[in-house]
Amino acid sequence: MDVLHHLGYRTLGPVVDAETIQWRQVDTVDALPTGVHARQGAGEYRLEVQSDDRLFAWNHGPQAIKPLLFSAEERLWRERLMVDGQIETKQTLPEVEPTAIFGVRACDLAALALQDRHFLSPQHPDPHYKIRREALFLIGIDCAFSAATCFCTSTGDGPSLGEGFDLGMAELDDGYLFWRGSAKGSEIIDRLSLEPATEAQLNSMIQATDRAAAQQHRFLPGETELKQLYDRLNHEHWDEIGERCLSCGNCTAVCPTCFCYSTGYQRTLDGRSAEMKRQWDSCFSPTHSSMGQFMVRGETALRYRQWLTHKLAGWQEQFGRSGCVGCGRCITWCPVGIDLTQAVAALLDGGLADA
Amino acid sequence: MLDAHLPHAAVIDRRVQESPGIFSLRLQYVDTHVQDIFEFQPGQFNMLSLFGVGEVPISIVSDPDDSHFFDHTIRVVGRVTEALSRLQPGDRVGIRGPFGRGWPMAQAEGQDVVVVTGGLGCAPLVSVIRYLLRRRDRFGDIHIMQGVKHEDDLIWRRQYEVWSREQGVNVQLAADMPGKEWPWQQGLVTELINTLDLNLEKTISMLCGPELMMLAAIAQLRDLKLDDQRIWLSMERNMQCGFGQCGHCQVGPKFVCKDGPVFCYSDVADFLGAKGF
Amino acid sequence: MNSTKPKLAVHKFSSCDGCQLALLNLGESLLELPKYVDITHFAEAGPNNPNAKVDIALVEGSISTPADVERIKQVRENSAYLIAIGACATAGGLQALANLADRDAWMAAVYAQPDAIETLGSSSSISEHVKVDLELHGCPVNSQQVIAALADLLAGVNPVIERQPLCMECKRKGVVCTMVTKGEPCMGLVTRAGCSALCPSLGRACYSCYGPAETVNDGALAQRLQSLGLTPEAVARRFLFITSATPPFRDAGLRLRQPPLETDE
Amino acid sequence: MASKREIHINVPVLTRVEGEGALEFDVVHGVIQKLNLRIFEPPRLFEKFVEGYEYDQVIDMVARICGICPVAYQMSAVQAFERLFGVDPGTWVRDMRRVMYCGEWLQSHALHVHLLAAPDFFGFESAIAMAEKHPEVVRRGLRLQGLGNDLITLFGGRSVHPVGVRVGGFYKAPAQAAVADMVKQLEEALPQAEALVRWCAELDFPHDEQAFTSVALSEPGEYAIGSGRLVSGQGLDIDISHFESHFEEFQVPHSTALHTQLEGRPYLTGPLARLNLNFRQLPKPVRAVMEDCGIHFPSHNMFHSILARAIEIHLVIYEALQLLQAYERPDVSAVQVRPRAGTAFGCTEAPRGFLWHRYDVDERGDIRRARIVPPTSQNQARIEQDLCASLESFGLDHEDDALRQRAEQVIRNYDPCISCATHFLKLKVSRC
Ligand SMILES: Cc1cc2nc3c(=O)[nH]c(=O)nc-3n(C[C@H](O)[C@H](O)[C@H](O)COP(=O)(O)OP(=O)(O)OC[C@H]3O[C@@H](n4cnc5c(N)ncnc54)[C@H](O)[C@@H]3O)c2cc1C
Ligand code: SF4
Ligand code: SF4
Ligand code: SF4
Repeated sequence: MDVLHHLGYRTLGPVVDAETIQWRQVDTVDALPTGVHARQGAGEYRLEVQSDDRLFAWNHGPQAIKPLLFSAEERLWRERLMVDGQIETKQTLPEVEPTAIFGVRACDLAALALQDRHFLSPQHPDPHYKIRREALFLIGIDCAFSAATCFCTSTGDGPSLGEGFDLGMAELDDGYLFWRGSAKGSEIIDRLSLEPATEAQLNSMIQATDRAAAQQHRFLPGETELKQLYDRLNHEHWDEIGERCLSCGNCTAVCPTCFCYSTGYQRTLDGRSAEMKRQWDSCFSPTHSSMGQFMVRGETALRYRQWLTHKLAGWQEQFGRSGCVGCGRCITWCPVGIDLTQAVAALLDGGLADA
Repeated sequence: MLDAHLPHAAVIDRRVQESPGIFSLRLQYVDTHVQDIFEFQPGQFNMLSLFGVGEVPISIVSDPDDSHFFDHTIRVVGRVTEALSRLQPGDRVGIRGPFGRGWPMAQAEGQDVVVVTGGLGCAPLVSVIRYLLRRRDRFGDIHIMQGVKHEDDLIWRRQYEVWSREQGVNVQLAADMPGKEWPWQQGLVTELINTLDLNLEKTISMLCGPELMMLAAIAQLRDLKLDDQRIWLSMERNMQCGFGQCGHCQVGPKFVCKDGPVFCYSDVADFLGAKGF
Repeated sequence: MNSTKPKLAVHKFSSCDGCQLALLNLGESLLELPKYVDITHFAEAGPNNPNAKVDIALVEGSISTPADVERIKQVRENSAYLIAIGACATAGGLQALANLADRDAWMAAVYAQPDAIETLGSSSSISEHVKVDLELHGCPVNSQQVIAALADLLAGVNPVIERQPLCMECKRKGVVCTMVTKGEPCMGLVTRAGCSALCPSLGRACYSCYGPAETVNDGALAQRLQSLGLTPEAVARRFLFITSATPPFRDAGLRLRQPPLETDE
Repeated sequence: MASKREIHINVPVLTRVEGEGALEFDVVHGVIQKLNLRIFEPPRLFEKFVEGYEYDQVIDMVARICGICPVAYQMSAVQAFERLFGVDPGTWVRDMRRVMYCGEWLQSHALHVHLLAAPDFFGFESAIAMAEKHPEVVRRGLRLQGLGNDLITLFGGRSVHPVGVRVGGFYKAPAQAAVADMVKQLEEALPQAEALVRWCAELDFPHDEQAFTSVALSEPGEYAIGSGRLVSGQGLDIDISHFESHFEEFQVPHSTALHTQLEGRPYLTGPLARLNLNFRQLPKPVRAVMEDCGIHFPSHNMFHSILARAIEIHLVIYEALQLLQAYERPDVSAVQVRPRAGTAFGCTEAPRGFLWHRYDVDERGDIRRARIVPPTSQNQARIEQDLCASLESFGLDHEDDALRQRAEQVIRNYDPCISCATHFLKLKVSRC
């Protein structure tokens, strides 16, 4: 961490806050919680402290990196009405500090890559996102355990780190392994006097992620199958979910790849200045599909169908892959425990019978 | 290209009340440099923002070759459009744009063009009609079919009369509720399509209006055996950004704002008219 | 004095005055307000012309006496734009719990001579009696929402209405779900956003002082709350709380209170 | 009755009191015959609403009785349940509740002194009007009021119907940084509060000495706010659970608010009563400023209520500062609670006087029956008594307008929060 501080980075690491693991500023390794495991289930998240002294035994908290880049609420520009009737418009870009994050998971990185593709599209790169993205230094970590809600093996995004990190890391019983992920990461490695990893250590690293993979019991079918969700638009299972779903939008808010936002002005009482704000939106919110008096998706079942078909099928056309990275957050944080892997299984069951 | 993320100020040069609920604004960028580099295709739209009130997607209806001004025709339906309707020449709005894919004008070269519109759906196509007429020799016959609910809803009535006198231009108008002075058809615009004698190898159709009307028109055109590839339509969905980022306007895997708003029917056939898309 | 300023009145009906405080607590902005509006009536702050014609009326409180019914009609007639503020004015308030009970018995329990007190026997929202142009929810309303609405009206545009559920606001604030982490019986799932997710940010369950969201799937929520160990009656109490008179919550609560169907055993 | 002169003074709504009410009196031969403070806020029946609800829900319900003093309602209720359940939430919770309560006194008193009462002394219709001539005074008031709100918000998320208090403690302890920021603000406010006391001491008070009994809570070690025994200037000294054997509530035909009497006689509760009984317990620096201004308690001039409020403003800022300076964020902000059946009594000093609660609770902690005695209903009989005396000593031959103004000013001394007493004012004088 000192090396990072020395290079001017603010360091974020896992901290227990509000009964969850969250990324907060941590300045010393001692500040990291030890032995904390996150038990996750459909609609349930509990931290448990075990006797091991692992720092990264938890899988993940309520949010991935999304809020740090795609801010939940932010001002896009400010307008001022001048006395001569002119309107002065100023873009308001965030001021950011270089930020290093410890303990980024493979699924988080896969999601980040997808958000990059969306927000940094060559035609319209988002300036707010871009500034924050460029200030990021990512220290990824292999998952040695899986939560009951994880299914990254089936989406191919985990549990071991793929790409997208600056520095890779694995937590073993007897220490840590580090490896380079980028030129910036190499620079850090070079400054640390690390010993080369032994064969045994490498083996136990692989064993750890294998064990994590074996712990997973949820899965999503392959992308070709997922595309068939579009052939199931009239399946009765949508209505069954519609009965249970509260249209609360939690699943979209915690999903590391969901990107919908809405914009709106806020004006001052004197009527002389106004700000354009944007905030996270969700395909579950009533305004999302609103065309004035008419709502394209008035019913909850239609909103859930929009979410699932878009995430798993629509993304494939839009971004070349499904929008799910297997983190399972939407399962954990759905207050009523709706599970997309079960929904998909039910919807695709029986081949293309209703196509 | 203009910055898609920040509005540029434009000043209202002229305001025309087309009908009780519809008005047009002729706009010009305050910054002349911006005006110079602003160019668009027929069918594209702008995000129009009113200081402190809101931002709405509105099609550009002027001719793309008109380099000094651009026009918007707007119907008052709610919060923002109502506030826009109170603006007067000299007032300012913010413009981000142009956005989206316009009409397939290149593909239409040498073809007969059937333009079917309903209600204010005519707006995105007026630009097309003007475009076609200015370049009359590059296109075949032009069929203009416009439907309105009520006679009074018809705007640009004189325009239609002028157009109908042009060589090779067939104008047909239908009103659900025509008045006494209505020289055209009574009924639905889609019923007019049956009367067409299309050259299936050399016709392109462009539709714009309420989705139910477009669906009915598409059904008619397909009945006449016009190929799906030759049917184009313009769609509307809730839009916040205009360039495929906010996620609101998706229809299936398509973003209406950037993959559209003008689509080839075959690209959206699966979702058009499907409840929830 | 500029007489072209829009005129504003603040009226009170049956309430705790907390929503008016949303104005009185504005601090220095309260002194700004007269720059843009003429406050013609605001009894609690001084100006007292209840019958003046105004451009904007803010109405706090619920309707609960025959005199209230007459007065709100008068207020409506005198006001070009009427905003109902707070849970009492938009939903009848906590005191609408009386609608569910035997009011006479209640009155008798509290007052020795209940007949001396004139009431309607119910507490109802403003919109049940007159046309309301805008409803601002919350118990109490939050000042920013009132100011935002006034700012829009002064600019001549309709105010924007909050239509999302509390969960969205909660997540945007980075607040962690108390139901998922602690099994708290949170009503945020069916509650209208607007409070900045106050309760969850203090680690407690939302008790829905902003009232029902646009989409209320009460059956799914009730089931979930029961799976957390609440009795149907305890779930009913959560619907029948601050905004018990709103149809979605009233119906949900009463459904839960229905006696179980008798079986022939 | 040859000299019969009939005068009606009718003030449709007495402004600048929270709530709605009317005053009527008959004058016969220069003597008040009958005087009625009519309170006709529609009855809200809160005591019945809470029946069948859970004890923690009651905390959020009773807050809704009054938007000006929700904390007081929450604190009395919390105290009742904790006493019954045998819960001791410890000194941290006790101290922080006192700080939060200080916030409410500050908010309520500053609102009353500046926005409601001061315009009377300077002859303005409202504080907004007064702000044009005396902007600094009104601004100071709004700032202090704002600080009070911020103090409540620190613990409760918002100042009206805060959501942070629970039986056993708080839902969440404020962050260290937020408290540090608050300490800074309190430090800045302290001299303003001092200036306020000095400013108030210079006000031109009518001389209006009356005989009345003061009742307030009293604690041995501190100026009582959130707990204590009920004491009076006449020797009453009881545990709060014995309230009902000494105080009697009854309905009067002209009001929906119940009246309360102590041993059959009107009494005073509120800031003036508190200072009369407890001024010796004011912290030294607060007493020093008070004495420096030549202010002496006990006082039997009801117009000194405004002074009492100013002193209490000074007190609460001082106290909050003391308690927050040493703030350390605890790991847990509430203790475990296990409900128990029985009768729960709670009593704390709301800004306007003591607020007494009783709940009959079943073994699950659900409420069977409740009784709530708010300060305004307690003061009603006293207000009527005061009005008679004050108006007579002011002189009943004054013009109607003057009479009405004086009556309003007298009533405002009590800061009647009519919402609480079920809970509003018109003036009607018949002179014969
Ligand atoms: C690509 C495109 C081109 C358009 N071109 C024109 C045009 O040339 N002339 C014209 O009058 N109108 C046009 N519209 C429709 C216009 O955008 C809406 O009428 C406008 O957004 C309504 O806003 P409002 O605040 O006045 O109405 P409200 O009813 O108050 O609308 C509230 C919100 O709902 C959404 N909304 C409502 N109606 C529509 C709609 N039809 N389409 C999309 N979102 C909607 C918007 O987000 C709006 O802010 C176009 C829409 C799209 C998508
Ligand atoms: S859809 Fe669910 S599992 Fe997939 S990435 Fe989003 S939150 Fe994670
Ligand atoms: S699936 Fe769950 S989290 Fe998503 S909107 Fe429905 S109830 Fe909320
Ligand atoms: S979280 Fe719920 S109960 Fe709490 S303040 Fe917000 S709306 Fe009211």
